[in-house]
Amino acid sequence: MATLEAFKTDEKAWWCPGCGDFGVLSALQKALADLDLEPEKVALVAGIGCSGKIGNYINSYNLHVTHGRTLPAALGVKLANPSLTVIAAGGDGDAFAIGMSHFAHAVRRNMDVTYIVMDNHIYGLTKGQNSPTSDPGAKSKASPWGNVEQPVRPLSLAISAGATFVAQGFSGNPRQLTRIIEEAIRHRGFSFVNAISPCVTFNKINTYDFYRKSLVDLEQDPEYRANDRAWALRKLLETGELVTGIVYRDDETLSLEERLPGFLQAKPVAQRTREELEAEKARVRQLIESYR
Amino acid sequence: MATLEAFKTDEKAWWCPGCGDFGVLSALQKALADLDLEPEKVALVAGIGCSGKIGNYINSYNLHVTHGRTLPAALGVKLANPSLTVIAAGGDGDAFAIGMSHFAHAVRRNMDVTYIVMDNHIYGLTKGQNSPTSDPGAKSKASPWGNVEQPVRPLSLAISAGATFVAQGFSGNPRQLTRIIEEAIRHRGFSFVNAISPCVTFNKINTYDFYRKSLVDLEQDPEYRANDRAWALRKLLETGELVTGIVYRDDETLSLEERLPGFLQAKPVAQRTREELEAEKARVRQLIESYR
Amino acid sequence: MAASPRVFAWKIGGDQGEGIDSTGTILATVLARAGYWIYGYKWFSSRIKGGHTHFKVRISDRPVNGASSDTHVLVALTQETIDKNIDELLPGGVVLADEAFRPRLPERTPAGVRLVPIPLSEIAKRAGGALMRNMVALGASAYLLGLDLEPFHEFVRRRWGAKGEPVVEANIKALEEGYAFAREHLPGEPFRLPSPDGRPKLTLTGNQALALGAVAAGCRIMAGYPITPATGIMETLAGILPKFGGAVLQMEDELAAVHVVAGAGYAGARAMTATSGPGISLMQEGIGLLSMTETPSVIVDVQRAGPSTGEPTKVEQSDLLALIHGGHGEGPRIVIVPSSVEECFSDGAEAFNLAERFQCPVIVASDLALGEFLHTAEDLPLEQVRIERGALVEGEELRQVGETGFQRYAFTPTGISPRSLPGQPHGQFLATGSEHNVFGHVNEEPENRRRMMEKRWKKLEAVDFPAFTYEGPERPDALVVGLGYTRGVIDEALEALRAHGASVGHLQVRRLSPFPAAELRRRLEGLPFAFLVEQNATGELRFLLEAHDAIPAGVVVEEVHKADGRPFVPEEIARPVAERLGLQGDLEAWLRAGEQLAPVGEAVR
Amino acid sequence: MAASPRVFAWKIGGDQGEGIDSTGTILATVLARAGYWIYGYKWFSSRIKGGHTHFKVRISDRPVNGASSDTHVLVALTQETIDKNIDELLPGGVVLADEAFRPRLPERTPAGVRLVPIPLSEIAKRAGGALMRNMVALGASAYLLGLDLEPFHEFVRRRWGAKGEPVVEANIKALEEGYAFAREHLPGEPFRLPSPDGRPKLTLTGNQALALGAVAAGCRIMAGYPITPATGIMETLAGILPKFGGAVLQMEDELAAVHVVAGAGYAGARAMTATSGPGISLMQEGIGLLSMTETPSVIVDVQRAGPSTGEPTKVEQSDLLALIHGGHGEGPRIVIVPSSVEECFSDGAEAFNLAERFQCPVIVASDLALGEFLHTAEDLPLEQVRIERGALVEGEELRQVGETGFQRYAFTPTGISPRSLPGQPHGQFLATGSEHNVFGHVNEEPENRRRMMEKRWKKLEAVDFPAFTYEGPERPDALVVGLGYTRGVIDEALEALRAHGASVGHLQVRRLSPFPAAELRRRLEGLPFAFLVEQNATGELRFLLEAHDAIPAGVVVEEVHKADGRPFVPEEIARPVAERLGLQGDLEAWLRAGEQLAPVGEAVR
Ligand SMILES: Cc1ncc(C[n+]2csc(CCOP(=O)(O)OP(=O)(O)O)c2C)c(N)n1
Ligand SMILES: Cc1ncc(C[n+]2csc(CCOP(=O)(O)OP(=O)(O)O)c2C)c(N)n1
Ligand code: SF4
Ligand code: SF4
Ligand SMILES: [Mg+2]
Ligand SMILES: [Mg+2]
Repeated sequence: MATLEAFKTDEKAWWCPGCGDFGVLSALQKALADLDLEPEKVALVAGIGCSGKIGNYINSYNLHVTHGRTLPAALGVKLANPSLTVIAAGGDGDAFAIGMSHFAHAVRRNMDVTYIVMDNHIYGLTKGQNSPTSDPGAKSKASPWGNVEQPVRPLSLAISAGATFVAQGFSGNPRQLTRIIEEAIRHRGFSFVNAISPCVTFNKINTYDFYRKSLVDLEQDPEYRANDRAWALRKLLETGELVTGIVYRDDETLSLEERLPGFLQAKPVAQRTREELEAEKARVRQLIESYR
Repeated sequence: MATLEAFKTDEKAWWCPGCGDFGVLSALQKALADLDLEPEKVALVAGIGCSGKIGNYINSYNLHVTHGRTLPAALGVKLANPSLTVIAAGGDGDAFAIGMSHFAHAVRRNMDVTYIVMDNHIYGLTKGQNSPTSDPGAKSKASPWGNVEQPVRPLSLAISAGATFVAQGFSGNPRQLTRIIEEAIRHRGFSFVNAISPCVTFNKINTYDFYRKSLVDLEQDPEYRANDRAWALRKLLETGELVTGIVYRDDETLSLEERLPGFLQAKPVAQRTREELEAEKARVRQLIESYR
Repeated sequence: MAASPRVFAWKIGGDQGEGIDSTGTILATVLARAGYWIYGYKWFSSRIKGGHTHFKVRISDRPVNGASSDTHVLVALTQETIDKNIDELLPGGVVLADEAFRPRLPERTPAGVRLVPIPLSEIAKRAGGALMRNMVALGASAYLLGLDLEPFHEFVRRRWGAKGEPVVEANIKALEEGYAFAREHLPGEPFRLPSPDGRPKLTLTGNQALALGAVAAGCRIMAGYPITPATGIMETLAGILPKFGGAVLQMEDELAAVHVVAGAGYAGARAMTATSGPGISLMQEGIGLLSMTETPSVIVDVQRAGPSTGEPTKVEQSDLLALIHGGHGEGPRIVIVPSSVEECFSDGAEAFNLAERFQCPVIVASDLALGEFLHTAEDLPLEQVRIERGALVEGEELRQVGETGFQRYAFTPTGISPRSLPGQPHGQFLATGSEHNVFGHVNEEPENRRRMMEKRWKKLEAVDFPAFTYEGPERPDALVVGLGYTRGVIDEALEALRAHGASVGHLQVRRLSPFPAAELRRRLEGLPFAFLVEQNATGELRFLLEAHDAIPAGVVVEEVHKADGRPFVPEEIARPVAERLGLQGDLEAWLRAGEQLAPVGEAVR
Repeated sequence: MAASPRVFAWKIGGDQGEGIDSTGTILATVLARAGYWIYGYKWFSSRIKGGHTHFKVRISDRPVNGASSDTHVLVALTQETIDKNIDELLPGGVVLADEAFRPRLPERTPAGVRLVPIPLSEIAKRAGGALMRNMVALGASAYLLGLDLEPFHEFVRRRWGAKGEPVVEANIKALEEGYAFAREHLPGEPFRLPSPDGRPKLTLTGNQALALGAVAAGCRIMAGYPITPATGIMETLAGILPKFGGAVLQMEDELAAVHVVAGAGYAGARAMTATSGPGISLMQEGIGLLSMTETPSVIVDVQRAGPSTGEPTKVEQSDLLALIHGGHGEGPRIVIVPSSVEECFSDGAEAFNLAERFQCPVIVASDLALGEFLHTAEDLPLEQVRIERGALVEGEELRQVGETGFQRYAFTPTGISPRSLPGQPHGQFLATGSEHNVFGHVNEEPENRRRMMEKRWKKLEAVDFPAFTYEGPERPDALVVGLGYTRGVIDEALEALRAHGASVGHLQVRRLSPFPAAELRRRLEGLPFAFLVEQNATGELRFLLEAHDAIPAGVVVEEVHKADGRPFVPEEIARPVAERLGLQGDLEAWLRAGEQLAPVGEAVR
């Protein structure tokens, strides 16, 4: 039984004091401990960005990939060994700019991976350029006259693309965020958690204060039902996605692994020993002969 | 005044007899002629695929790029010379697999480019693998046990991502397709036309017959109003996107070029002569001095 | 009866999408089952229907593994086929053409070539429809080549049995009618093929062989994205891996594909991707990640003609430098080059051992000719496949590590560090593309950086994959150096040269990275003359040899390289070497003589 | 009063995110305005706050363009700063440290170095808040360096004037209090800097200079994606281009960015992108398209330490091979290498001329040291910028072409074909990444292919961009060869060597593709000894020289290459060359003597 301590490391986090990412890290660690997972059975794939450093501070198997490619890599880990709990995490730039295509495809592929986007509406590590979730008009050194693009709406986008689990949490509300992450990990299939995680250094618009004032807990809405797609989309439109909670979930759709023929019935490929692979080799004779 | 003939070339189209792409080509040519455009003022950026060959058969300025990158290239053309009519065209693989990210970003960027996706629910040129729009369960040599992924729904996706013009036409209904393309080109901002264009060689599911039976003309619906986002999304969900017509349009939102500070007021950068650029050089002295 | 040529060449040509490819494949397969060695070579373009295509089957009683510029029998389904291929016909050759298009021979037709019109379309209609035309042509060809029809029938039953009796019968009828027509109307006796050894051969492409090798080596995850000419690998594995509890994922692009491999390799699976040029360009960043995180991984590049989209259906060997040096920064990669269908198989297997032993990306540089053309093989070296998983660390060792943390990137004399797999207790570590210390923690201290760079490169020093294969006398007067698909072509060229008394050696480069400079230098030392054969415009192999100082002083090096999309044929190699060596005798005549139908004109009376 | 050293080195160190960078920049800017030459060098890492960082300003009365390992004054905001940098302190040097952290000198502190604690935080709080600490330190430094405060005040007014009087006043107060404290409490007289020429210098980074060059050359479209250390180019242009009716687009990734350039270049704009290693890897496919479609385009690579994410904030020159050969297939590219801030400007301009004249992608291979570190310049060569648009075809010519179609890819003696721009009547053509004929139509005929490959490569033969710069005697005893940022460091090293009587030459490579093999060979011919300096692990420049056979027989070549993230300092070059030349005299002493505060201990009594 792993404790919260088991998921911590000695390494001092490199984030700015007050950075939202601290809250996401501890919510994740808490969720893993609450779910009684063992550190060695958790694989975390992180992207590039301030957020992407999350894997440096958690005691699990960590793979820190190139910018934007967490989801394909996480898919690879999961395919190699479906017995692992696989988490992908990265920033809003990582997810919705350079990684946008993988995000949309992961959603429709529905592999059993939990994706935590640490959304600060900015490029933190490269010092404050606008990201795809930045507000219209937001100024940055790379857009001194203000952002001319409409922001990506990650929650609606995910739902429209066919996501089976879509939630939003806030680093300033660790208890709720922890619960959401736990549910996400439990979900069989692709679960997307947009974790609002303010950048205290570069983002002077989307601050803790701003969110404390504007976020509403969707689950408190009397009409709330987690599996009502149309309602969720309407609410998101109305609120400009300033909500928290599990916005939508669909527990019926099979995960990718379940749909792959014969896949989950077999021993995880990464666990096959040299001897087992040698033994499987014998079956290749037949395949070769089929070309004769 | 350009005639339809003006947009034709001598080159014999390389498509299989009966391929849906013929219909898209002639609808596009007709639309350009109807709009009284001159061939030299039209720039067509095409992707890689059977569909991507469209640029080989039309008398205009044609740029045939790498797989999936039509939209950034079209943006480049437009920025260089906003006086051109810029069309991007490519297949469903080009658009929604390798090009997915650019698609989502073009939508929110809203540059004044018309994007025609020739959607045959298959990878034609590489000989019949499933594409992101292929039906669930569809078999191909690369997925002999059937497609395990949920299809991308391009129309809802575009609307959710903030598109200002979303339409679907059918190569089997050239008159309607022509009208749609005309409207799309007239639209000030990013216009997305999903042109259903059956692959008669590899796709035995999504055939002309199938579409003739299942497509409904959304514009004939008594409740139809082109600018009702929620209604459009609901209809698309109900019909599995088996609709034609202009699904959604928003003529209020400014295009990217209109939002770029000072951009449209200036002479198109591609039209500036050597002499004009030399003259602009003088203004650089001040910039240099600002570092002193 | 005509004399039997050394290699007999049958070719069929017509419009793309008309089954040219599969007709050739049927003939090749039937012949290979009968014990012939064959080589099936196609010329095609990036379009699905229309446009000229042709497929040549070269047939012999000993291994034949390359293209040629000679044809004995040309089956023409269009006039374009005749016009584009007539120069290849040898005296005594026959053009079997569909009467329907009123075939005619152009003026420049080589002497002694006969046109034999035959109502293919008409017979086909009778047999069951226009689609049967190729089967009629096959039947007629069977007669012309002196072959029994029964093996063709058997093929039809195996291939189309599942489609029901009527389909089978129509095909058999078409074959028979074609055969009968030819027997009745063709003048003279049929040709005589060399007699085969009777041992059925495997008929397959390099892509198929490579996929089989990967399966044999325990590859269970494949992530790909369709691209000519690499798709065959994904498609072959898609039919196989699910039966082994594995999976093939068609991803959204090559960026995704290579990162699936990164994740799977990290987690302990033997995983691969396969692509061609444009895909390799997209994967460069991901390959760098694999080098930096020391993740075992296999990437296949079935090269095609570039740059950019280039010529997707044409052969070229022009990614060599990009495969070794194409990534930003300096990350070690192993690059190996198969040069036969057997080596496609064994490299497809061995790549996984190299990947796990040296904990780095291994690139197999195949090419379109190897990957897509039909080869025969006696067998594939399955029994030689060994599985070596490298420095995987045991549970017990990890337990001892305990709380202090596992040094995944420990400094060792070989540079190779112990590797734990997710799931193993106490083995947790960070694998990052950022510079890191022995634990994997990000670390930019100059001294750590220096040692880590050194460690990663150090590993390659022990790579023991063969540098090259060599065949010939110890001290030949000329050494011909090739890589990839050119092996078979060079073999034929050297046979001609040797028949004229030349002392020639054949070196086929098998490893490009780490570049075997010392081994090559040693082999070249003291030789008067080396002749490089590579299919590209700039001479990339030459570039590498020079850069690594692998050419000893005194060795004269000439080269033939081209990038016109056509595979090399033996005379392009034999001719310049013969000239250089001042060979006596009529090489030209020999090159063709062996394939000639002697005496001219007798073949078809 | 202390003697004035040749180059005076002031350094400030502390935690990242505490304004270290801008404090250094202020000092540098103020000094440059006063006419000093400065070089501002920073050590930082990929994190926003925390972690040690330092910024060194080297100050001289003549050009200084490289790092050094000496420091005269160290301003320490943390104990870590002292511990990590103390070895650099020269005898007579001073450590000015915030009293607040109770600074102490470690045992290994060089002799003659004084610690001067000063209550920075305390004074700052009085002046207007903790944030003022750096300004207090600057004020104290100003006193210590014998500088007037007025220029600092002026800087404050210019920089913060818009923020209102209170901000300005607080800063000025902090400066003054720091100055006053130092004057009162520091023993002895201040240092004496060399006297400047009084002509205000430009203070800027290579990135800024390159952006200005691009603007001067008419670049009006920039598409980028943020990445260290290239972001500065995008950010600089973002502030400028809209004023010129142009635009800067921050794209979704580098794939998009390079294709915007392709589209804009095709349509006739002067367009560029700028990135660093990982972005270059992603752009490889797009660059191939640019080669194949012959589209003028400019790509800047501000190199950083790789492979993979590597060390984003550390200097390296390890993309050279990838920039030339990284794409699949063989597409011509021009690659040039600036090696000073002035050349960043002129190359940033000239790249556009090359791109349009040779109709191909032009890559400017800059590096982190050039791109991010602060340089001074007398001026930037704006007046020398000429705009040459290459073979643009005129309307009249096109009208004559009329209906037959415009041959965009016509074969010409130079390989350069006339180019039409969208919008021009009769100029319509297809630009495709597939092989094509003179009209741009897709065409895979072998002969057409051969000629097109030849044509594209032919173009490069006429590239007249300088191969290298050379400075030194015609026949030096040793030739030092560098590229990129190393110019300034080599200059200093050679000054030391020459002071000891060595005859040394300095060659800085300016063009990598087409590789100037003949020119380099000619320059090297007959020299006894060449010494290569490059910042990478494998010796990429050496590799290129070998591959192109640019090293004449008999020239002994040695090299120093390293990839530890630290820029070269003069002694790393001077020392081995001196050894090789068997130089007499105490080079070591000289190297430091020029920078020493003589007599030791007098500086601060
Ligand atoms: C291919 C590539 N392009 C660009 C970069 C530079 N880069 C590093 S982090 C980052 C974006 C960071 O933004 P985000 O993903 O939102 O993470 P945050 O720092 O805000 O947590 C970028 C562009 C890179 N590392 N790789
Ligand atoms: C980077 C890259 N990957 C793969 C390919 C191979 N390829 C060519 S066309 C194509 C997909 C074609 O599908 P689609 O876009 O739907 O076009 P269609 O042929 O169906 O019209 C692919 C994968 C390529 N050219 N470039
Ligand atoms: S820069 Fe922003 S996102 Fe990055 S660590 Fe600091 S507060 Fe967090
Ligand atoms: S393969 Fe399909 S998409 Fe391609 S040309 Fe033929 S019918 Fe059209
Ligand atoms: Mg962010
Ligand atoms: Mg398609």
